[in-house]
Amino acid sequence: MRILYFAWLRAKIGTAEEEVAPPAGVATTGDLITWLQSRGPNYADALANRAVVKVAVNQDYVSMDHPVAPGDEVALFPPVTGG
Amino acid sequence: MRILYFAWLRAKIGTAEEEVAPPAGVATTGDLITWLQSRGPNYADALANRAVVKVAVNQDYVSMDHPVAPGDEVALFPPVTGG
Amino acid sequence: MAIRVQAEDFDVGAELAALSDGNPSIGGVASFVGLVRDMSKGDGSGDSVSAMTLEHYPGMTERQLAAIEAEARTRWPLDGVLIIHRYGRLLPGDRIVLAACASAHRAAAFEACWFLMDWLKTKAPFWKQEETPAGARWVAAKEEDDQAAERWYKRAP
Amino acid sequence: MAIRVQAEDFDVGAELAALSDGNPSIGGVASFVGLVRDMSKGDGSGDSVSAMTLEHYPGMTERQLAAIEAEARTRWPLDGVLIIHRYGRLLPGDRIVLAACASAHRAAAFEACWFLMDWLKTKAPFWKQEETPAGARWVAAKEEDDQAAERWYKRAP
Repeated sequence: MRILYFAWLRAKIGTAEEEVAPPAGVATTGDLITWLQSRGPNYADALANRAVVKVAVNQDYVSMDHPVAPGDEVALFPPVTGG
Repeated sequence: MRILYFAWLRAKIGTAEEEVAPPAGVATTGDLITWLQSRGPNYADALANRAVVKVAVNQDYVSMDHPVAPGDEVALFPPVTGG
Repeated sequence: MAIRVQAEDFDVGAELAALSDGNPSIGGVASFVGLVRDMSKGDGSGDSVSAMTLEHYPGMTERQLAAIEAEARTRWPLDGVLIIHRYGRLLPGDRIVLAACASAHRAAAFEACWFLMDWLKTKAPFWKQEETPAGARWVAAKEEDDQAAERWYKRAP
Repeated sequence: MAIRVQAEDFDVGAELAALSDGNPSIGGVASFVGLVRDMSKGDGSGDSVSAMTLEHYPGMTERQLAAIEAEARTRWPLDGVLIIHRYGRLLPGDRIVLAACASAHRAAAFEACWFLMDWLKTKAPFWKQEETPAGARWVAAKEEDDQAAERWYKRAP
Protein backbone atom coordinates (compact mmCIF):
# COMPACT_ATOMS: atom_id res chain seq x y z
CA MET A 1 0.00 0.00 0.00
CA ARG A 2 1.35 3.37 -1.04
CA ILE A 3 0.80 6.33 1.30
CA LEU A 4 1.22 9.94 0.18
CA TYR A 5 1.40 12.95 2.48
CA PHE A 6 0.92 16.58 1.47
CA ALA A 7 1.46 20.08 2.86
CA TRP A 8 2.02 20.31 6.63
CA LEU A 9 1.22 16.62 7.06
CA ARG A 10 4.16 15.85 4.79
CA ALA A 11 6.34 18.35 6.64
CA LYS A 12 5.43 16.99 10.09
CA ILE A 13 5.81 13.34 9.16
CA GLY A 14 8.98 14.07 7.29
CA THR A 15 8.27 12.12 4.12
CA ALA A 16 6.17 12.66 1.01
CA GLU A 17 5.55 9.03 0.21
CA GLU A 18 6.11 5.52 1.59
CA GLU A 19 5.19 1.91 1.00
CA VAL A 20 3.59 0.27 4.04
CA ALA A 21 2.22 -3.17 4.86
CA PRO A 22 -0.26 -2.67 7.69
CA PRO A 23 -1.27 -5.71 9.79
CA ALA A 24 -4.36 -7.73 8.89
CA GLY A 25 -6.69 -5.89 11.28
CA VAL A 26 -6.34 -2.62 9.32
CA ALA A 27 -9.48 -2.71 7.17
CA THR A 28 -10.52 0.95 6.84
CA THR A 29 -8.95 4.38 6.37
CA GLY A 30 -9.70 5.06 10.05
CA ASP A 31 -7.87 1.88 11.05
CA LEU A 32 -4.98 2.88 8.83
CA ILE A 33 -4.61 6.29 10.49
CA THR A 34 -4.75 4.70 13.96
CA TRP A 35 -2.01 2.28 12.92
CA LEU A 36 0.10 5.05 11.38
CA GLN A 37 -0.17 7.06 14.61
CA SER A 38 1.59 4.19 16.42
CA ARG A 39 4.60 4.40 14.15
CA GLY A 40 6.31 7.29 15.95
CA PRO A 41 5.87 10.72 17.54
CA ASN A 42 6.03 12.50 14.18
CA TYR A 43 3.05 10.44 12.94
CA ALA A 44 1.20 10.77 16.26
CA ASP A 45 1.61 14.55 16.15
CA ALA A 46 0.69 15.01 12.48
CA LEU A 47 -2.42 12.81 12.73
CA ALA A 48 -3.59 13.86 16.21
CA ASN A 49 -6.57 15.90 15.03
CA ARG A 50 -8.54 13.88 12.48
CA ALA A 51 -10.91 16.79 11.87
CA VAL A 52 -8.15 18.37 9.79
CA VAL A 53 -7.02 15.21 8.00
CA LYS A 54 -8.55 14.54 4.59
CA VAL A 55 -8.22 11.10 3.03
CA ALA A 56 -8.24 10.04 -0.61
CA VAL A 57 -8.08 6.44 -1.79
CA ASN A 58 -6.98 6.01 -5.38
CA GLN A 59 -7.40 9.78 -5.87
CA ASP A 60 -11.00 10.04 -4.70
CA TYR A 61 -12.10 11.59 -1.43
CA VAL A 62 -13.34 8.96 1.04
CA SER A 63 -14.62 8.86 4.61
CA MET A 64 -12.83 7.33 7.62
CA ASP A 65 -14.71 4.04 7.26
CA HIS A 66 -13.71 3.45 3.65
CA PRO A 67 -12.04 0.06 3.04
CA VAL A 68 -8.32 -0.05 2.24
CA ALA A 69 -6.51 -2.89 0.51
CA PRO A 70 -2.97 -3.75 -0.58
CA GLY A 71 -2.25 -1.99 -3.84
CA ASP A 72 -4.29 1.10 -2.92
CA GLU A 73 -2.85 4.59 -3.21
CA VAL A 74 -3.87 6.35 0.01
CA ALA A 75 -3.27 10.08 0.42
CA LEU A 76 -3.49 12.03 3.68
CA PHE A 77 -3.55 15.81 3.62
CA PRO A 78 -4.96 18.94 5.30
CA PRO A 79 -8.00 20.82 3.97
CA VAL A 80 -7.13 22.24 0.57
CA THR A 81 -6.29 25.92 0.03
CA GLY A 82 -5.93 26.38 -3.72
CA GLY A 83 -7.80 28.66 -6.06
CA MET B 1 -35.78 72.34 -27.48
CA ARG B 2 -33.71 69.65 -29.12
CA ILE B 3 -35.35 66.25 -29.69
CA LEU B 4 -33.33 63.11 -30.46
CA TYR B 5 -34.78 59.83 -31.75
CA PHE B 6 -33.04 56.45 -31.70
CA ALA B 7 -33.42 52.97 -33.18
CA TRP B 8 -36.84 52.19 -34.69
CA LEU B 9 -38.28 55.44 -33.36
CA ARG B 10 -35.71 57.28 -35.46
CA ALA B 11 -36.45 55.04 -38.46
CA LYS B 12 -40.24 55.48 -38.21
CA ILE B 13 -40.15 59.23 -37.67
CA GLY B 14 -37.53 59.62 -40.37
CA THR B 15 -35.14 61.90 -38.55
CA ALA B 16 -32.48 61.48 -35.87
CA GLU B 17 -32.70 64.96 -34.43
CA GLU B 18 -34.72 68.16 -34.67
CA GLU B 19 -35.21 71.52 -33.01
CA VAL B 20 -38.81 72.14 -31.95
CA ALA B 21 -40.68 74.96 -30.24
CA PRO B 22 -43.77 73.38 -28.68
CA PRO B 23 -46.68 75.65 -27.68
CA ALA B 24 -46.94 77.04 -24.17
CA GLY B 25 -49.24 74.28 -22.85
CA VAL B 26 -46.54 71.63 -23.30
CA ALA B 27 -45.13 71.39 -19.76
CA THR B 28 -44.17 67.73 -19.35
CA THR B 29 -42.59 64.90 -21.32
CA GLY B 30 -46.06 63.38 -21.65
CA ASP B 31 -47.42 66.65 -23.06
CA LEU B 32 -44.48 66.78 -25.45
CA ILE B 33 -45.19 63.30 -26.83
CA THR B 34 -48.87 64.14 -27.25
CA TRP B 35 -47.91 67.26 -29.16
CA LEU B 36 -45.34 65.39 -31.29
CA GLN B 37 -48.00 62.79 -32.21
CA SER B 38 -50.05 65.59 -33.80
CA ARG B 39 -47.20 66.50 -36.14
CA GLY B 40 -47.89 63.80 -38.74
CA PRO B 41 -48.71 60.15 -39.34
CA ASN B 42 -45.03 59.12 -38.96
CA TYR B 43 -44.96 60.65 -35.45
CA ALA B 44 -48.40 59.27 -34.58
CA ASP B 45 -47.34 55.78 -35.62
CA ALA B 46 -43.94 55.83 -33.91
CA LEU B 47 -45.32 57.15 -30.63
CA ALA B 48 -48.62 55.24 -30.57
CA ASN B 49 -47.60 52.83 -27.79
CA ARG B 50 -46.07 54.77 -24.93
CA ALA B 51 -45.29 51.59 -23.07
CA VAL B 52 -42.36 51.10 -25.45
CA VAL B 53 -41.19 54.71 -25.51
CA LYS B 54 -38.43 55.65 -23.08
CA VAL B 55 -37.69 59.29 -22.40
CA ALA B 56 -34.50 61.00 -21.29
CA VAL B 57 -34.19 64.69 -20.50
CA ASN B 58 -30.65 66.04 -20.57
CA GLN B 59 -29.37 62.45 -20.72
CA ASP B 60 -31.15 61.13 -17.63
CA TYR B 61 -34.13 58.79 -17.68
CA VAL B 62 -37.33 60.54 -16.64
CA SER B 63 -41.01 59.67 -16.29
CA MET B 64 -43.87 60.96 -18.45
CA ASP B 65 -44.69 63.76 -16.00
CA HIS B 66 -41.19 65.23 -15.96
CA PRO B 67 -41.07 68.96 -16.80
CA VAL B 68 -39.59 70.06 -20.12
CA ALA B 69 -38.27 73.51 -20.91
CA PRO B 70 -36.72 75.37 -23.85
CA GLY B 71 -33.03 74.44 -24.01
CA ASP B 72 -33.62 70.85 -22.88
CA GLU B 73 -32.21 67.91 -24.79
CA VAL B 74 -35.06 65.39 -24.92
CA ALA B 75 -34.44 61.88 -26.28
CA LEU B 76 -37.13 59.37 -27.24
CA PHE B 77 -36.17 55.75 -27.82
CA PRO B 78 -37.33 52.15 -27.47
CA PRO B 79 -36.23 49.90 -24.57
CA VAL B 80 -32.48 49.40 -24.82
CA THR B 81 -30.93 46.19 -26.16
CA GLY B 82 -27.18 46.51 -25.68
CA GLY B 83 -24.81 44.33 -23.72
CA MET C 1 -13.49 55.40 -13.37
CA ALA C 2 -12.96 53.22 -16.43
CA ILE C 3 -15.76 53.48 -18.97
CA ARG C 4 -15.07 53.26 -22.68
CA VAL C 5 -17.50 53.41 -25.60
CA GLN C 6 -15.75 52.70 -28.85
CA ALA C 7 -16.08 51.20 -32.32
CA GLU C 8 -12.75 49.34 -32.05
CA ASP C 9 -12.24 45.87 -30.65
CA PHE C 10 -10.41 45.51 -27.32
CA ASP C 11 -7.68 43.21 -25.99
CA VAL C 12 -9.30 41.30 -23.12
CA GLY C 13 -6.02 39.98 -21.70
CA ALA C 14 -4.37 43.39 -21.66
CA GLU C 15 -7.45 45.08 -20.18
CA LEU C 16 -7.81 42.56 -17.36
CA ALA C 17 -4.09 42.67 -16.58
CA ALA C 18 -4.19 46.47 -16.44
CA LEU C 19 -7.09 46.33 -13.99
CA SER C 20 -5.05 44.55 -11.30
CA ASP C 21 -1.60 45.81 -12.24
CA GLY C 22 0.34 47.33 -9.38
CA ASN C 23 -2.23 46.48 -6.71
CA PRO C 24 -1.28 43.17 -5.05
CA SER C 25 -4.15 43.40 -2.57
CA ILE C 26 -6.47 42.29 -5.38
CA GLY C 27 -7.38 38.63 -4.97
CA GLY C 28 -9.18 38.20 -8.25
CA VAL C 29 -10.82 39.66 -11.30
CA ALA C 30 -14.26 38.52 -12.47
CA SER C 31 -15.19 39.43 -16.00
CA PHE C 32 -17.76 38.93 -18.71
CA VAL C 33 -17.25 39.20 -22.45
CA GLY C 34 -20.43 39.52 -24.51
CA LEU C 35 -20.29 38.25 -28.10
CA VAL C 36 -22.43 38.64 -31.22
CA ARG C 37 -24.49 35.47 -31.62
CA ASP C 38 -25.47 34.24 -35.05
CA MET C 39 -28.96 33.29 -33.89
CA SER C 40 -31.65 35.73 -32.92
CA LYS C 41 -32.58 35.48 -29.30
CA GLY C 42 -35.90 34.68 -27.81
CA ASP C 43 -38.28 35.00 -30.70
CA GLY C 44 -38.00 31.38 -31.75
CA SER C 45 -37.59 32.23 -35.39
CA GLY C 46 -34.05 30.90 -35.52
CA ASP C 47 -33.19 33.10 -38.48
CA SER C 48 -29.46 33.37 -38.81
CA VAL C 49 -27.86 36.72 -38.21
CA SER C 50 -25.16 37.71 -40.67
CA ALA C 51 -24.23 40.97 -38.93
CA MET C 52 -25.43 43.39 -36.29
CA THR C 53 -25.25 47.15 -35.96
CA LEU C 54 -25.16 48.72 -32.51
CA GLU C 55 -26.52 52.24 -32.32
CA HIS C 56 -26.06 54.31 -29.18
CA TYR C 57 -26.69 57.74 -27.67
CA PRO C 58 -23.30 59.42 -27.37
CA GLY C 59 -23.02 61.31 -24.12
CA MET C 60 -25.89 59.59 -22.37
CA THR C 61 -24.20 56.21 -22.86
CA GLU C 62 -21.05 57.28 -21.02
CA ARG C 63 -23.17 58.99 -18.36
CA GLN C 64 -25.28 55.89 -17.72
CA LEU C 65 -22.31 53.52 -17.69
CA ALA C 66 -20.52 55.80 -15.22
CA ALA C 67 -23.63 55.79 -13.01
CA ILE C 68 -23.74 51.97 -13.14
CA GLU C 69 -20.07 51.77 -12.21
CA ALA C 70 -20.62 54.21 -9.31
CA GLU C 71 -23.54 52.12 -8.07
CA ALA C 72 -21.39 48.95 -8.15
CA ARG C 73 -18.64 50.68 -6.18
CA THR C 74 -21.21 51.72 -3.57
CA ARG C 75 -22.47 48.16 -3.19
CA TRP C 76 -19.22 46.15 -3.17
CA PRO C 77 -15.62 46.68 -2.06
CA LEU C 78 -13.99 46.95 -5.48
CA ASP C 79 -10.39 47.79 -6.35
CA GLY C 80 -11.08 48.19 -10.04
CA VAL C 81 -14.01 48.38 -12.43
CA LEU C 82 -13.93 48.38 -16.21
CA ILE C 83 -16.71 48.60 -18.77
CA ILE C 84 -15.94 48.69 -22.50
CA HIS C 85 -18.88 48.68 -24.92
CA ARG C 86 -18.58 48.78 -28.68
CA TYR C 87 -20.91 50.33 -31.24
CA GLY C 88 -21.15 50.09 -35.03
CA ARG C 89 -21.34 47.07 -37.30
CA LEU C 90 -20.21 43.75 -35.84
CA LEU C 91 -20.11 40.18 -37.11
CA PRO C 92 -21.07 36.92 -35.36
CA GLY C 93 -18.41 36.00 -32.82
CA ASP C 94 -17.23 39.62 -32.45
CA ARG C 95 -16.82 41.00 -28.94
CA ILE C 96 -19.50 43.54 -27.97
CA VAL C 97 -18.84 44.29 -24.32
CA LEU C 98 -16.36 43.65 -21.53
CA ALA C 99 -17.29 44.14 -17.89
CA ALA C 100 -14.73 43.39 -15.20
CA CYS C 101 -14.43 43.86 -11.44
CA ALA C 102 -11.31 43.43 -9.30
CA SER C 103 -11.63 42.84 -5.59
CA ALA C 104 -9.89 41.29 -2.62
CA HIS C 105 -12.86 38.91 -2.41
CA ARG C 106 -14.15 36.71 -5.20
CA ALA C 107 -17.81 36.91 -4.16
CA ALA C 108 -17.71 40.71 -4.47
CA ALA C 109 -15.99 40.47 -7.86
CA PHE C 110 -18.52 37.97 -9.23
CA GLU C 111 -21.59 39.74 -7.89
CA ALA C 112 -20.48 43.19 -8.99
CA CYS C 113 -19.61 42.01 -12.50
CA TRP C 114 -22.94 40.26 -12.90
CA PHE C 115 -24.68 43.41 -11.61
CA LEU C 116 -22.84 45.55 -14.17
CA MET C 117 -24.02 43.32 -17.01
CA ASP C 118 -27.62 43.12 -15.79
CA TRP C 119 -27.87 46.85 -15.30
CA LEU C 120 -26.18 47.90 -18.49
CA LYS C 121 -28.46 45.55 -20.44
CA THR C 122 -31.48 47.56 -19.32
CA LYS C 123 -30.06 51.05 -18.74
CA ALA C 124 -27.27 51.78 -21.20
CA PRO C 125 -28.72 53.38 -24.34
CA PHE C 126 -27.67 50.89 -27.01
CA TRP C 127 -29.89 49.33 -29.66
CA LYS C 128 -29.14 46.34 -31.84
CA GLN C 129 -30.27 45.94 -35.40
CA GLU C 130 -29.70 42.51 -36.90
CA GLU C 131 -29.13 41.68 -40.55
CA THR C 132 -30.92 38.47 -41.52
CA PRO C 133 -31.88 36.75 -44.79
CA ALA C 134 -35.35 38.30 -44.31
CA GLY C 135 -33.90 41.79 -43.95
CA ALA C 136 -32.85 44.08 -41.12
CA ARG C 137 -34.74 44.03 -37.85
CA TRP C 138 -34.46 45.72 -34.48
CA VAL C 139 -33.82 43.38 -31.57
CA ALA C 140 -36.69 43.46 -29.07
CA ALA C 141 -35.99 44.01 -25.38
CA LYS C 142 -36.37 40.86 -23.33
CA GLU C 143 -38.55 40.45 -20.27
CA GLU C 144 -35.87 38.23 -18.73
CA ASP C 145 -33.38 41.11 -18.92
CA ASP C 146 -35.79 43.34 -17.01
CA GLN C 147 -36.20 40.64 -14.39
CA ALA C 148 -32.44 40.15 -14.14
CA ALA C 149 -32.00 43.88 -13.52
CA GLU C 150 -34.93 44.05 -11.07
CA ARG C 151 -33.49 41.49 -8.69
CA TRP C 152 -30.67 43.88 -7.76
CA TYR C 153 -33.17 46.44 -6.46
CA LYS C 154 -34.31 43.94 -3.88
CA ARG C 155 -30.72 43.77 -2.65
CA ALA C 156 -29.97 47.46 -2.41
CA PRO C 157 -27.02 48.31 -0.12
CA MET D 1 -12.73 18.85 -21.42
CA ALA D 2 -10.27 21.63 -20.78
CA ILE D 3 -8.36 21.20 -17.55
CA ARG D 4 -4.75 22.26 -17.24
CA VAL D 5 -2.43 22.08 -14.24
CA GLN D 6 0.85 23.77 -14.95
CA ALA D 7 3.74 25.75 -13.50
CA GLU D 8 3.73 28.25 -16.38
CA ASP D 9 1.69 31.43 -16.56
CA PHE D 10 -1.17 31.60 -19.07
CA ASP D 11 -2.44 34.18 -21.56
CA VAL D 12 -5.93 35.12 -20.39
CA GLY D 13 -6.94 36.88 -23.61
CA ALA D 14 -5.84 33.99 -25.83
CA GLU D 15 -7.48 31.40 -23.57
CA LEU D 16 -10.83 33.21 -23.46
CA ALA D 17 -10.81 33.81 -27.21
CA ALA D 18 -10.06 30.13 -27.86
CA LEU D 19 -13.01 29.13 -25.68
CA SER D 20 -15.57 30.81 -27.94
CA ASP D 21 -13.67 30.58 -31.23
CA GLY D 22 -15.63 29.02 -34.05
CA ASN D 23 -18.89 28.77 -32.10
CA PRO D 24 -21.05 31.83 -32.83
CA SER D 25 -23.95 30.49 -30.76
CA ILE D 26 -22.00 31.55 -27.64
CA GLY D 27 -23.44 34.76 -26.22
CA GLY D 28 -20.80 35.35 -23.61
CA VAL D 29 -17.87 34.14 -21.57
CA ALA D 30 -17.72 34.65 -17.80
CA SER D 31 -14.34 34.22 -16.20
CA PHE D 32 -12.39 34.60 -13.00
CA VAL D 33 -8.67 35.14 -12.61
CA GLY D 34 -7.28 34.47 -9.12
CA LEU D 35 -4.13 36.36 -8.13
CA VAL D 36 -1.52 36.07 -5.39
CA ARG D 37 -2.26 38.67 -2.74
CA ASP D 38 0.51 40.26 -0.73
CA MET D 39 -1.50 40.11 2.46
CA SER D 40 -2.36 36.98 4.36
CA LYS D 41 -6.07 36.33 4.33
CA GLY D 42 -8.40 36.05 7.22
CA ASP D 43 -6.06 35.65 10.17
CA GLY D 44 -5.84 39.34 10.89
CA SER D 45 -2.08 39.27 11.26
CA GLY D 46 -1.54 41.45 8.23
CA ASP D 47 1.95 40.05 7.68
CA SER D 48 3.07 40.77 4.18
CA VAL D 49 3.59 37.83 1.85
CA SER D 50 6.71 38.00 -0.29
CA ALA D 51 6.01 34.77 -2.20
CA MET D 52 3.80 31.71 -2.18
CA THR D 53 4.39 28.11 -3.15
CA LEU D 54 1.51 26.00 -4.37
CA GLU D 55 1.87 22.28 -3.80
CA HIS D 56 -0.57 19.84 -5.39
CA TYR D 57 -1.33 16.15 -5.81
CA PRO D 58 -0.54 15.29 -9.43
CA GLY D 59 -3.13 12.96 -10.85
CA MET D 60 -5.79 13.62 -8.24
CA THR D 61 -5.74 17.33 -9.08
CA GLU D 62 -6.62 16.73 -12.71
CA ARG D 63 -9.18 14.11 -11.69
CA GLN D 64 -10.94 16.46 -9.25
CA LEU D 65 -10.91 19.41 -11.63
CA ALA D 66 -12.38 17.21 -14.37
CA ALA D 67 -15.12 16.09 -11.96
CA ILE D 68 -15.90 19.72 -11.09
CA GLU D 69 -16.08 20.60 -14.78
CA ALA D 70 -18.39 17.63 -15.43
CA GLU D 71 -20.65 18.71 -12.57
CA ALA D 72 -20.87 22.24 -14.00
CA ARG D 73 -21.79 20.87 -17.42
CA THR D 74 -24.56 18.81 -15.81
CA ARG D 75 -26.00 21.83 -14.05
CA TRP D 76 -25.80 24.50 -16.77
CA PRO D 77 -26.00 24.63 -20.57
CA LEU D 78 -22.36 25.38 -21.33
CA ASP D 79 -20.61 25.56 -24.69
CA GLY D 80 -17.15 25.69 -23.21
CA VAL D 81 -15.42 25.28 -19.86
CA LEU D 82 -11.80 26.00 -19.02
CA ILE D 83 -9.88 25.61 -15.78
CA ILE D 84 -6.16 26.38 -15.61
CA HIS D 85 -4.46 26.15 -12.21
CA ARG D 86 -0.79 26.81 -11.57
CA TYR D 87 1.54 25.24 -9.02
CA GLY D 88 5.03 26.09 -7.83
CA ARG D 89 6.44 29.34 -6.49
CA LEU D 90 4.51 32.53 -7.32
CA LEU D 91 4.92 36.19 -6.42
CA PRO D 92 2.31 38.76 -5.33
CA GLY D 93 0.20 39.80 -8.32
CA ASP D 94 0.94 36.57 -10.21
CA ARG D 95 -1.99 34.70 -11.74
CA ILE D 96 -2.87 31.47 -9.89
CA VAL D 97 -6.04 30.25 -11.56
CA LEU D 98 -8.33 30.92 -14.50
CA ALA D 99 -11.88 29.56 -14.61
CA ALA D 100 -14.08 30.38 -17.58
CA CYS D 101 -17.48 29.31 -18.88
CA ALA D 102 -18.99 30.04 -22.28
CA SER D 103 -22.73 29.86 -22.80
CA ALA D 104 -25.57 31.21 -24.90
CA HIS D 105 -26.92 32.75 -21.67
CA ARG D 106 -25.03 35.06 -19.36
CA ALA D 107 -26.71 33.84 -16.17
CA ALA D 108 -25.52 30.28 -16.90
CA ALA D 109 -22.00 31.52 -17.65
CA PHE D 110 -21.79 33.58 -14.44
CA GLU D 111 -23.28 30.93 -12.18
CA ALA D 112 -21.21 28.09 -13.59
CA CYS D 113 -17.96 30.07 -13.35
CA TRP D 114 -18.66 31.03 -9.75
CA PHE D 115 -19.51 27.40 -8.99
CA LEU D 116 -16.20 26.24 -10.50
CA MET D 117 -14.25 28.62 -8.27
CA ASP D 118 -16.18 27.74 -5.11
CA TRP D 119 -15.85 24.02 -5.69
CA LEU D 120 -12.22 24.00 -6.70
CA LYS D 121 -11.37 26.08 -3.62
CA THR D 122 -12.61 23.24 -1.40
CA LYS D 123 -12.05 20.13 -3.55
CA ALA D 124 -8.98 20.53 -5.74
CA PRO D 125 -5.90 19.23 -3.88
CA PHE D 126 -3.73 22.34 -3.76
CA TRP D 127 -2.03 23.78 -0.70
CA LYS D 128 -0.50 27.21 -0.31
CA GLN D 129 2.58 27.96 1.73
CA GLU D 130 3.34 31.64 2.20
CA GLU D 131 6.73 33.25 2.72
CA THR D 132 6.55 36.07 5.25
CA PRO D 133 9.07 38.06 7.31
CA ALA D 134 8.26 35.69 10.19
CA GLY D 135 9.04 32.60 8.07
CA ALA D 136 7.08 30.17 5.94
CA ARG D 137 3.56 29.20 6.97
CA TRP D 138 0.82 27.03 5.52
CA VAL D 139 -2.35 28.88 4.63
CA ALA D 140 -5.30 27.67 6.72
CA ALA D 141 -8.53 26.63 5.04
CA LYS D 142 -11.30 29.18 5.48
CA GLU D 143 -14.75 28.50 6.89
CA GLU D 144 -16.19 31.00 4.39
CA ASP D 145 -14.84 28.88 1.51
CA ASP D 146 -16.63 25.84 2.91
CA GLN D 147 -19.83 27.84 3.16
CA ALA D 148 -19.43 29.15 -0.38
CA ALA D 149 -19.08 25.58 -1.66
CA GLU D 150 -21.96 24.28 0.48
CA ARG D 151 -24.53 26.63 -0.97
CA TRP D 152 -24.29 24.85 -4.34
CA TYR D 153 -25.43 21.58 -2.75
CA LYS D 154 -28.71 23.23 -1.83
CA ARG D 155 -29.19 24.02 -5.48
CA ALA D 156 -28.40 20.60 -6.94
CA PRO D 157 -29.84 20.06 -10.45
